Amino acid sequence: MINSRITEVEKLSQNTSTIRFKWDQHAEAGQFIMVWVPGAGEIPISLSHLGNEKGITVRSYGVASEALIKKREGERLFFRGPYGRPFTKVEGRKLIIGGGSGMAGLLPLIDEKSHGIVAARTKSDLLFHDRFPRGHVTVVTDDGSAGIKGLAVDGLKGLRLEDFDVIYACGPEMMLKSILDRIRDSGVRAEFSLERIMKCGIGICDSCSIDGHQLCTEGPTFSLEEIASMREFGVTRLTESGRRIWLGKH
Amino acid sequence: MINSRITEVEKLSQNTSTIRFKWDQHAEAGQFIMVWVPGAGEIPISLSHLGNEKGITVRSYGVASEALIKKREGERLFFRGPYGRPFTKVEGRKLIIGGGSGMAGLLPLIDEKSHGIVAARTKSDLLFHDRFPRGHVTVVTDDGSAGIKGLAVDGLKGLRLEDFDVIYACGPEMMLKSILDRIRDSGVRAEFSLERIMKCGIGICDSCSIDGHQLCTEGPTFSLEEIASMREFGVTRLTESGRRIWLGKH
Amino acid sequence: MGFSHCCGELNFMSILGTEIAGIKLENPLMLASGILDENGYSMLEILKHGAAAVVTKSIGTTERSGYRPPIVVPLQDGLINAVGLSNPGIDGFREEIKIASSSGKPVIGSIFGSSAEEFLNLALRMESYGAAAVELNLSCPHVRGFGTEVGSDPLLVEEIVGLLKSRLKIPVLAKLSPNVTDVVAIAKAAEKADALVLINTVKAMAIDVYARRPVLSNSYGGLSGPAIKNVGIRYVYEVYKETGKQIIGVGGISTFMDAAEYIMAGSSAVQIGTALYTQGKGVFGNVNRDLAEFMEKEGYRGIKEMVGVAVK
Amino acid sequence: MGFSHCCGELNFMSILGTEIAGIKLENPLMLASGILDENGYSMLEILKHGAAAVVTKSIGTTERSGYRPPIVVPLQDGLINAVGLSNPGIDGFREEIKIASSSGKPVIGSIFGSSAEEFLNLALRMESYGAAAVELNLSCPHVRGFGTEVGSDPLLVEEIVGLLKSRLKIPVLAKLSPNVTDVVAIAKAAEKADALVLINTVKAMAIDVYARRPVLSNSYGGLSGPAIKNVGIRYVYEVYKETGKQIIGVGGISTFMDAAEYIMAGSSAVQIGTALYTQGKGVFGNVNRDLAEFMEKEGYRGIKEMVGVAVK
Ligand SMILES: Cc1cc2nc3c(=O)[nH]c(=O)nc-3n(C[C@H](O)[C@H](O)[C@H](O)COP(=O)(O)OP(=O)(O)OC[C@H]3O[C@@H](n4cnc5c(N)ncnc54)[C@H](O)[C@@H]3O)c2cc1C
Ligand SMILES: Cc1cc2nc3c(=O)[nH]c(=O)nc-3n(C[C@H](O)[C@H](O)[C@H](O)COP(=O)(O)OP(=O)(O)OC[C@H]3O[C@@H](n4cnc5c(N)ncnc54)[C@H](O)[C@@H]3O)c2cc1C
Ligand SMILES: Cc1cc2nc3c(=O)[nH]c(=O)nc-3n(C[C@H](O)[C@H](O)[C@H](O)COP(=O)(O)O)c2cc1C
Ligand SMILES: Cc1cc2nc3c(=O)[nH]c(=O)nc-3n(C[C@H](O)[C@H](O)[C@H](O)COP(=O)(O)O)c2cc1C
Ligand code: FES
Ligand code: FES
Repeated sequence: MINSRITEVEKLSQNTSTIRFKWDQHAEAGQFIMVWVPGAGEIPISLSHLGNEKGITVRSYGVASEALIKKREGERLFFRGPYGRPFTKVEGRKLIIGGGSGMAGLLPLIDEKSHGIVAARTKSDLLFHDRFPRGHVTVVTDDGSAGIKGLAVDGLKGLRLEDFDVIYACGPEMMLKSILDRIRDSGVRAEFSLERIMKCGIGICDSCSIDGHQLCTEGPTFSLEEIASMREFGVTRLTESGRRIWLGKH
Repeated sequence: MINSRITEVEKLSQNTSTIRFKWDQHAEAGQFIMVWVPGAGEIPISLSHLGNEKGITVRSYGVASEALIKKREGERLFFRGPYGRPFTKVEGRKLIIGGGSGMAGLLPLIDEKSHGIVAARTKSDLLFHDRFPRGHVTVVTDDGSAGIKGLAVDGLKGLRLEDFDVIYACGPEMMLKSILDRIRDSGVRAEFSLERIMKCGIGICDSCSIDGHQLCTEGPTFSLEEIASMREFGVTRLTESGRRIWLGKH
Repeated sequence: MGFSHCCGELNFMSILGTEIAGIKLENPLMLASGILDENGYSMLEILKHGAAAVVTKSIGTTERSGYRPPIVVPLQDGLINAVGLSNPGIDGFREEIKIASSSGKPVIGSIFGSSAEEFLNLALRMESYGAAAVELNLSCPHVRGFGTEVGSDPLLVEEIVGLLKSRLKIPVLAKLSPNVTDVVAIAKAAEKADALVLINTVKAMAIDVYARRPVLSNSYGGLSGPAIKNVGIRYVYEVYKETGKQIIGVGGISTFMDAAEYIMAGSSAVQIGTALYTQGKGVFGNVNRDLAEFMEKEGYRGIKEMVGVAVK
Repeated sequence: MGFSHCCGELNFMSILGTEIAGIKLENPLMLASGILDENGYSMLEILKHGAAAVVTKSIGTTERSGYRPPIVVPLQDGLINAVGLSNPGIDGFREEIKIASSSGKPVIGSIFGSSAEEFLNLALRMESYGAAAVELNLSCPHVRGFGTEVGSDPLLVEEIVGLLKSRLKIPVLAKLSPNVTDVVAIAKAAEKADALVLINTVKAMAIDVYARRPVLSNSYGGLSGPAIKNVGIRYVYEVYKETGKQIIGVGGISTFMDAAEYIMAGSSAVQIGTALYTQGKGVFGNVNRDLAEFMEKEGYRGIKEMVGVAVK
């Protein structure tokens, strides 16, 4: 297990913080680390800040993430990684679509030629919508408390897909599914970062698998074509115990 | 365990053969390998030939060495190594003193500026006395069947130690002891290769130790000064079981 | 890394073919229980990469979430895991067997329980799902002799194996634990099994000295990978020599040499687990290719000729 | 490599000092039994390199040559050995203890036997030679329960330890084998010992696939080194937790982190063996230096504060 002293904790909202720490290790956008909070658990978290002083941006959902955002400067961060296949770097105009805490792993991709669609349940859950070039972000909320009222896919309405060289997206699977269905025939290059339960992070426990591919080693990023060929995507996944459930039905 | 097909077996005498085999590994004069003869045992044997086609020269004393000299071209040689601290390379005139099969490990040191003292119990046991420059070898046998009748140390009589830049010697401990006593005040640089029981070859079993130094890792070559400081040299050693015996008394 | 598709047909079949407990295998490599075998699609993918058969994750009677992560500690030369027997329960596993079986290759159902009756019920279900055999994971905690495992009680092992053999049509494989004083006694207790599987993981623990506590949420775990290879070789050799039973070797295999070592110690087939972490799925193709080459060079005409040759 | 002389005085004494079975140690590192401790001069040299104490090779009643080489198989991450308890017999060992004791540091006599009486006789001799303690190697073959070891029979262990404690003035250390089903039962049987030593080697075997046979002349051997470190940690942790006894940890230690892990699992001192092969004698100096630095940075004022901190 690697450990590093936390250099800074920036509270972004009630339940979301960015934790910075020194880690002299090459890593790329889309990769993640397994963060261990002794006594609380170990969870996969994307690197939201690359470079020598790395960062993660964590939203508290439960035991481990809650314990994590309570960490303070000077405390140790325990983790292993970096793991996973990064997003492919593509030159040109990027469309970046993030739902909820899914924006965390997309942050390093944002540049002056990016346009963003940032979606969340409600205004206070919006993440990193302020990091896009002025005028180049579409905000969408379920409850309409900010931006368009609707789903992430609705943020696509005003945009011409042909204007973009690549689309990167990360968020809940049903959000990605609706985006996939909308863009699959457009011919635009796209990569999505998927989410599943991840217990080991190293390709052996099978908790994160989709269609025989382990998110932790062969993903979490996959191309549009790869995802379109998956029988399980948007349809079914295994729970913590390994029970197969159907998405959207529970 | 490394293995290599034997490329050649050269019979040097009734009970001594040189076995050649390909092994692409840097090694230096004075180093040895642990040769495993499946079913017969594992024994330390000096490298008598360096370069890409290595060689060992083995005299049969017992079970393992006897099985070894019976090996034929095309059979596999099993071994591990190279082990041990090599002789220090010294430019200039060398005096090389070998007793019995002790000459095997000295062979790679012989060059056109060397003089040899080759000692053995009897004529047929002499090894590599024919590899020195013409006229530059003194032969000594216990029984006088060839050369001077006497011990290796007697071969020193006609020689001026000051003529040599370095002395290298290998042979039975009591032979080395008498040489040490004869040359220790001469000021000539000297290194001896010692012999003890060697069971592991990697510095853990303690069977080859002398004064706390393991022949297999810190030797088998030692400088005159190192040897002169040893309380056990020429005095005492442990048997296979670890029983301390006094040399020359058993 | 990457979304690799795989390897075409293997052409080593004739030389690599083997048989274990009456099951024909196109090569001696199987996926070990607990590694990428919870989801049917994952098993399919492993079979595509060259495994001749897969063993499922160990399945019990009721659904279990397993332990909270950390459930693995990657080490220099191995891995400690404490997954905690997470499984959907036997009722929820039919679908996965069905998906994996669509490959046409043998899918072996691993089961765990703490009594003979429980093992029997699970085994009958596996049989009804189409499993080619059942593998008994005898390493779960044992209620009667707490602290130890089901597999360390010879009487219980004999009872379980005996009952299953009397009621099942498919072969029964008994997977033994290395955490016992006398493995031969256990192997003899499992004598009625069609084959023995050796070894499960070796009990171990890792402490993080900066966190000042064990890393695994369960504290204790099982060591697998290269670190235990020579422990496994010893168990296979000893049990083969003392019982002559058919054996499937498992523990630390990641190269053809490891596989050959296990076969020469007495294994008719071998399983691979942890090497999926260190080598990726390509390990099946690589080991098959290198093993076939080794066998040809060394003059073996089939796996059978190699089984147990080192045992004296 | 080379004829290294050694390391000057260590300045970590105050922070590294520890105590085990009433014996004061200037640091927690001891030489493990069987490694460079047959010849008194070798033990002296190890003490010069920073070990606080040495344990001798295990000595029996009569002289034994041990097995024919190969007696070791070096592995990637460890070593398998089958030295075969070569030893000069207790009569022939007085001199070596004397040589080693000239260091002024504790020399602990390791002994093996197959009955309580034999252990007692050996122990009394060790005491008379000036040994600071005896360490009981309970891993030799057991006649009553053949195949297994003396140390897997709780009644025999209890008898041996009990007898020795009633007759010796010097402390008794019981070294336990990891090759048992239930180590806690054995540890409890050895309860009267002043401290427990955990672990001895793990049974293992290596086969050379080209020679088609086991490498060791004895076929079976014991695995040591990094491969068994996490197995040792588990044993120390479990026994410390269940018995609270003083423990000396051993198995795969080659860095300060390994030593710290053992200490946090419940060891009051540790032993180092195989690392002498991979790291050389400098390992004692290095581990002492790095451990002292670690302790200072982490705010420990002494070894005692670290003992068992990971045990919950
Ligand atoms: C590759 C990858 C990268 C990730 N990167 C980030 C990141 O950068 N920032 C971040 O905040 N999170 C990220 N996550 C999600 C994060 O791992 C989970 O939020 C975390 O595992 C929750 O653990 P916990 O112990 O706090 O919650 P638990 O106690 O395990 O769960 C509490 C409840 O919340 C639900 N829940 C847990 N996670 C989520 C989720 N992500 N969305 C919705 N509901 C959830 C659970 O089902 C449960 O009902 C990532 C996940 C993956 C797979
Ligand atoms: C560093 C080193 C390098 C060596 N290099 C060579 C070499 O290049 N060529 C070579 O032929 N030998 C060499 N030897 C010696 C060789 O290792 C032994 O001859 C061998 O171990 C004997 O093993 P065995 O099984 O054949 O005899 P065993 O069956 O073990 O012994 C048979 C009998 O011979 C005696 N004996 C064994 N070895 C010797 C010996 N060397 N001298 C006198 N009596 C002995 C034994 O004490 C015993 O009585 C070297 C030894 C060392 C330590
Ligand atoms: C993550 C993980 C999970 C495992 N789960 C099981 C299991 O459910 N049932 C079982 O019998 N063995 C299980 N094992 C043990 C393996 O099947 C195998 O016996 C062991 O790992 C040694 O093989 P390896 O070194 O090739 O991994 C598991 C091993 C690992 C690493
Ligand atoms: C070559 C060798 C010989 C050993 N001989 C003995 C012995 O005589 N008595 C004993 O109790 N343990 C013996 N051991 C076991 C060690 O003392 C130690 O318990 C084990 O090697 C684990 O520690 P390590 O990994 O640091 O070597 C021996 C180990 C080795 C490698
Ligand atoms: S998290 Fe275990 S396989 Fe991906
Ligand atoms: S031969 Fe074992 S220490 Fe040298």
